[in-house]
Amino acid sequence: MSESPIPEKTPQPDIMLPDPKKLILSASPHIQCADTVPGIMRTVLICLIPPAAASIYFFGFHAVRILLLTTLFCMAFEWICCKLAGKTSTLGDYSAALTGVLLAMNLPPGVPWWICLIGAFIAIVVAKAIYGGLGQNPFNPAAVARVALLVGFAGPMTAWVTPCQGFFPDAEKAPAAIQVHETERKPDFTTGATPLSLAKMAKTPEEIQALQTPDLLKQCFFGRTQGSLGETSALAVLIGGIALILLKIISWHIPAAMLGTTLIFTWIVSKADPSLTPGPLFHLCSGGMMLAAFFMATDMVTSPTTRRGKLIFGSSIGIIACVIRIWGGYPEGVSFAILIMNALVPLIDRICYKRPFGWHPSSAAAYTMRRGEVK
Amino acid sequence: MPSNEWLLITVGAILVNNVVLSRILGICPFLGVSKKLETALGMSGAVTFVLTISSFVTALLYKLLLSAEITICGTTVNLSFTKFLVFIVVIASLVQIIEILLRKFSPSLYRALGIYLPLITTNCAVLGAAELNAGANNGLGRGILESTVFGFATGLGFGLALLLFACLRERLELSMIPRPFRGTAIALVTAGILAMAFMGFGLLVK
Amino acid sequence: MSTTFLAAVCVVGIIGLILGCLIAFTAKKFDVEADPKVEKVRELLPGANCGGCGFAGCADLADAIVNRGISPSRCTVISAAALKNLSAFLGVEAEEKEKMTAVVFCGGSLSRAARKAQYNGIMDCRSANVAGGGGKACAYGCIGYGCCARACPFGAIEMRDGLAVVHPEVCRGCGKCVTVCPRNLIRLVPASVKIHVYCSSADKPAARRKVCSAACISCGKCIRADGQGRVEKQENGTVRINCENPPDISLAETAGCPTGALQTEETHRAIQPISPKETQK
Amino acid sequence: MSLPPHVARFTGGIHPMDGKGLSNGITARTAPLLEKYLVPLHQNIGAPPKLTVTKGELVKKGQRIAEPGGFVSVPLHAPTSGTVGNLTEVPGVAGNTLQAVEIISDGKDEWGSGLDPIVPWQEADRKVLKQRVADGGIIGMGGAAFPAHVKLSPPPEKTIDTLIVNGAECEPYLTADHRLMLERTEAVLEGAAIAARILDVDRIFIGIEENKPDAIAAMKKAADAYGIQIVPLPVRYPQGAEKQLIFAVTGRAVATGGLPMDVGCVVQNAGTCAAIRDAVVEGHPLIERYTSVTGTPVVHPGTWIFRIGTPVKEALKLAGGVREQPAKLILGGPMMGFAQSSMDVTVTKNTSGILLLTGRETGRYLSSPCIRCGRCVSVCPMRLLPGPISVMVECENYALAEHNFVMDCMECGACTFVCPAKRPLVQHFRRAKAEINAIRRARKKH
Repeated sequence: MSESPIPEKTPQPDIMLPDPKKLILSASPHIQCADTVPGIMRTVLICLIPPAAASIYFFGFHAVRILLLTTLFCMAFEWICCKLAGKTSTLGDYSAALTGVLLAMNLPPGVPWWICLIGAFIAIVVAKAIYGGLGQNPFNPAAVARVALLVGFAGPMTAWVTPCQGFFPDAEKAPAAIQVHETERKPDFTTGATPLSLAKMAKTPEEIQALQTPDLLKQCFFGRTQGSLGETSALAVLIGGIALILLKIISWHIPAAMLGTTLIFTWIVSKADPSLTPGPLFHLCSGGMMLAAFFMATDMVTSPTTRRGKLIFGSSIGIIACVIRIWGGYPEGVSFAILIMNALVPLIDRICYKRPFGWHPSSAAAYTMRRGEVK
Repeated sequence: MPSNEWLLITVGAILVNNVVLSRILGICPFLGVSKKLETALGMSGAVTFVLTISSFVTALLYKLLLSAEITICGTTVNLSFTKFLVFIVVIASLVQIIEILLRKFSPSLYRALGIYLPLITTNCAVLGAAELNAGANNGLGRGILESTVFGFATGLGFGLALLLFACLRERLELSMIPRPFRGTAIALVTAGILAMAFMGFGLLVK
Repeated sequence: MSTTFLAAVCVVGIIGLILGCLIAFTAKKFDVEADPKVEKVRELLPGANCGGCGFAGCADLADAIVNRGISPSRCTVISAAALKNLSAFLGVEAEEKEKMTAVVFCGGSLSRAARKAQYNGIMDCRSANVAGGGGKACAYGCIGYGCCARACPFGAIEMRDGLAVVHPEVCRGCGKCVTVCPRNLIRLVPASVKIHVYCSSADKPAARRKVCSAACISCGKCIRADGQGRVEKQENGTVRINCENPPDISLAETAGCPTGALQTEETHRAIQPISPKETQK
Repeated sequence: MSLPPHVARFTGGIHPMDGKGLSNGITARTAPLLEKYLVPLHQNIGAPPKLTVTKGELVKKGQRIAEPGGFVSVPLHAPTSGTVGNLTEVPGVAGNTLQAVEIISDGKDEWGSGLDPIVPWQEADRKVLKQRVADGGIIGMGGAAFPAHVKLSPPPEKTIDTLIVNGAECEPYLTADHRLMLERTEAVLEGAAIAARILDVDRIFIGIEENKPDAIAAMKKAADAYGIQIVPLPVRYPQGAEKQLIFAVTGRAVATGGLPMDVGCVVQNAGTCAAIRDAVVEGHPLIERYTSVTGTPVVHPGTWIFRIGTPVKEALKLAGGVREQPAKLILGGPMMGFAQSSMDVTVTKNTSGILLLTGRETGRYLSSPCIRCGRCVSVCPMRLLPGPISVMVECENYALAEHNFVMDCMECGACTFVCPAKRPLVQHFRRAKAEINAIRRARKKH
């Protein structure tokens, strides 16, 4: 400590007093909680470990390769953007790494390296950096990248890899429905179909029925179906997602609203027309629904801030995703739904503004009158 | 079942083949008047009005006059080749009338819309809707009522896109966008992402 | 063939005629009188929308000029030629206007002003003003976080070593900076006055000296050296150049100001800029 | 007497580490007489008092040294007997400079307030009592510094039916009100009863946060004699904020932009009540107050009874100085107090605490972007949208900020406490409020 001890006139010369020049001057409050943005991002990354581990377990080297590539590319782009913008590097806030891992979760295991590169470019540069970086982007970067890749590179984006090569060495043990379709249509396993694309192709109630055998649903839930890295195991995503809620990183509103609407909506549709689509359990466990509900739609930057807004946001994503899944041209509509609802977030925020404490109609009128008074 | 067909027309025009986000028509006002929600709503209202009326009028003219085989002095003439000419004249006149009315009854909106109001004349969305109506059913044209519904739905689709975009841009106003991307640049990127998102609705209605 | 042409011409012509009549009717019925003069005046105004005139942008001023008889010279940023044009259009006599420029009445750059504490918060003067007033010890001087520089629509104010300095050749005297400075340090003065006492402290002279080495300590040397009342002491103890009747810039040397508060505009802005990183410390 | 009220919970709020254990078990000590006191003139909200004494004049302890500068103003009194010194300047809490008058002690500390005790006050005229509160120089001692007699003079069209005494002391670290309520229980209760008599109300509640069980117990024991109800409140910051307190105790919500009297309530701080009692029963004006000197760097944290005008430097010396260089010196609590850059600031009538925080305890603000996590939104006790509003202020869009009710922000700091991006939200709001007020004033002039 380098404080000069006490002015001369003090009666007790051993008393140490603060040095005013070293004091910090700031606005109140003077204490802050321990949470930080990097801390939050790190926690989300940690909660992504179960799905990432599951994808490695099911897809082996493919998953490791994609996870590493996207994360590295994303961080590299982030670094380049910061350098170009003349800002200090924001790699330390883990947001680029998080985007990278989420993007990997959204890619099929068999994609070539350049898809990872393009995806990372779209996610970090197009969807985030040119909007001003963390906190400014209106669209979820990973969702933008996935949709752009899906639209632009349909071929590589369906490069599915049969999961559990190690555990399921031969085709006989693969899920029945998948087996039938794949052996009939596409003998090549690495370009097989996901449960959702099978649902899209299915035309008769029997075919639909074949997609919701308890066996297949179990495969969907525990993760032995084909799909993107984060789509294969609903259970792993659920574990990570519940951890996120318990750690209070995200609130339950968006996942609950999204999964709840999906459940109700698909239940009604499948009951009304059994030949149209499989039941709600299939929709919940297949594809990216779980991943989107817990990790993509809950992205703080691109979701509403109020609870009511979050409920509207989540349930609308559920409905749009199901509409696209059931009637649309793409087998999976979750990322599209997220983007569309991202675009609606400012509107939702506008509608769902909270009434302040002590709000009453006349105060609203007073404020409306005052509106535009200040320029 | 007309109601079902109308529903298909409506959903198709609003979501699947959104006039702005999918057909890329009417980009000029889409970028020009989307800075504030209020003017965006005013603009989409005006465009919807013009679209509905002009779709009705053009479909009426096309069905009854232009696409019909008229026999004059023993010669059968088909005037459908004049359709663009007629459409443009009709649309331009309608916009003129709306402009006059708006200036009278809502001067603030008139001022906010500025140059974009007379530019509805050259808004390709309006001509596009008329042409899409005329070109439907292999050139026979939609029915007059269906055309009107289509025009109205196209207007709604335009309004939806403009509404989304205006809200987004109001949020972008509050973002720290790097200088080179401010303004139209970021607006176009955002519009692109929005258009991409709407591709998810593709094939919803064939 | 000719029938087709004839028919086409007739049809299009008749449609056009009907619609034309319709437009004519509406235009007559719902006519609004518009003043093209306002538009023209707006075009002649600079279009910077700086608000220096006190109206909400150039369009508002144009309306006021045409309809309320406000003088076009109300626009503070208009160039002499443009003002002449505008006055000619309006048919009024162009007023001769002295060019004004903003002056920051503080010389307390970071290397001269004492620090009282470490400020931690928004790097903006007006925000710092509600949270203890920034890191400099002087309660009257430039806070140094560049509110005025950001507000200037012409980029005439530069932050140098934690002090705002005006480049008079760029400054157009709109007065935006005057309104944003939370310490009211900036004033508009005739651009021809090139010498000022750069201090606004209303503290006791001894206290001023304690917090800033460039403070005016009201010693009166300059007043005596001038001897013609062209430098005046004001009520709150600060010393100011009489802008109506300014002394020669040589006074800066001859007066022998002990702190250098009396200085020419050129020396005031000749402070070496230091990197923004150091400013934040 | 009405039934015991049910306690309504406001939405939002936070639970910061309270740090009261540093000083809440230590009996308040009376600070020894100093040689010199620096009494700032303008301590209250409203017009500044006008000095009535001149240099060299002899004054008695409690003698009036300044006249109120208007209705919303209070007189000042000499903290001790002695001579009037120079009119100097002291730094104010908010970084401004205040005029202050020196009182040089003669060491005799003789009373001479010229105010006679009003006993029994139960029979005294309301106007007399109210005038005494005004003459006692009493202002809100919880921090707002609003003259107490103005609060006790509601306009005739407002019916007041409830007096609420604020003993919540929800600010972390501070224990002044806690000690006061323990040690001067009767004074607080009697003062509340006097205030209630002035207001002519019989519903009197004292709200105390449950983290002060000894104070609640002591109050409950003595309260019945005065017909006062003690309301234990759940521990949640900002439970002691006026609107939140009224809501908790009565279930009534003060409208946005409204005042407590709109819902028939008057809120007085516990310290204010004790001061009212002293002025009425003893004839002693407000010249001293309970103040905590606390924080981990302080050698002997505790609560002291300081004369108004005691420099913070002297107060810190009494507390034994510091163990290590603190990062912040705060007048008030850590949530709403003001950081100081000088130790020449003085204890004023509303200084509830002198708090020192180390660099580890206090946070540093960053200018990082809002990530829209929404935590601020969920903790805001006024149910505002702090994060989005701060972005609007950053973009200088004050119209939008005003439309989003920024003027209802009471700067409690809950949003800033939870912000993971460490944005200085309260500073943004304070600026926005200052700007909007300036614009409104300018509008009015036109």
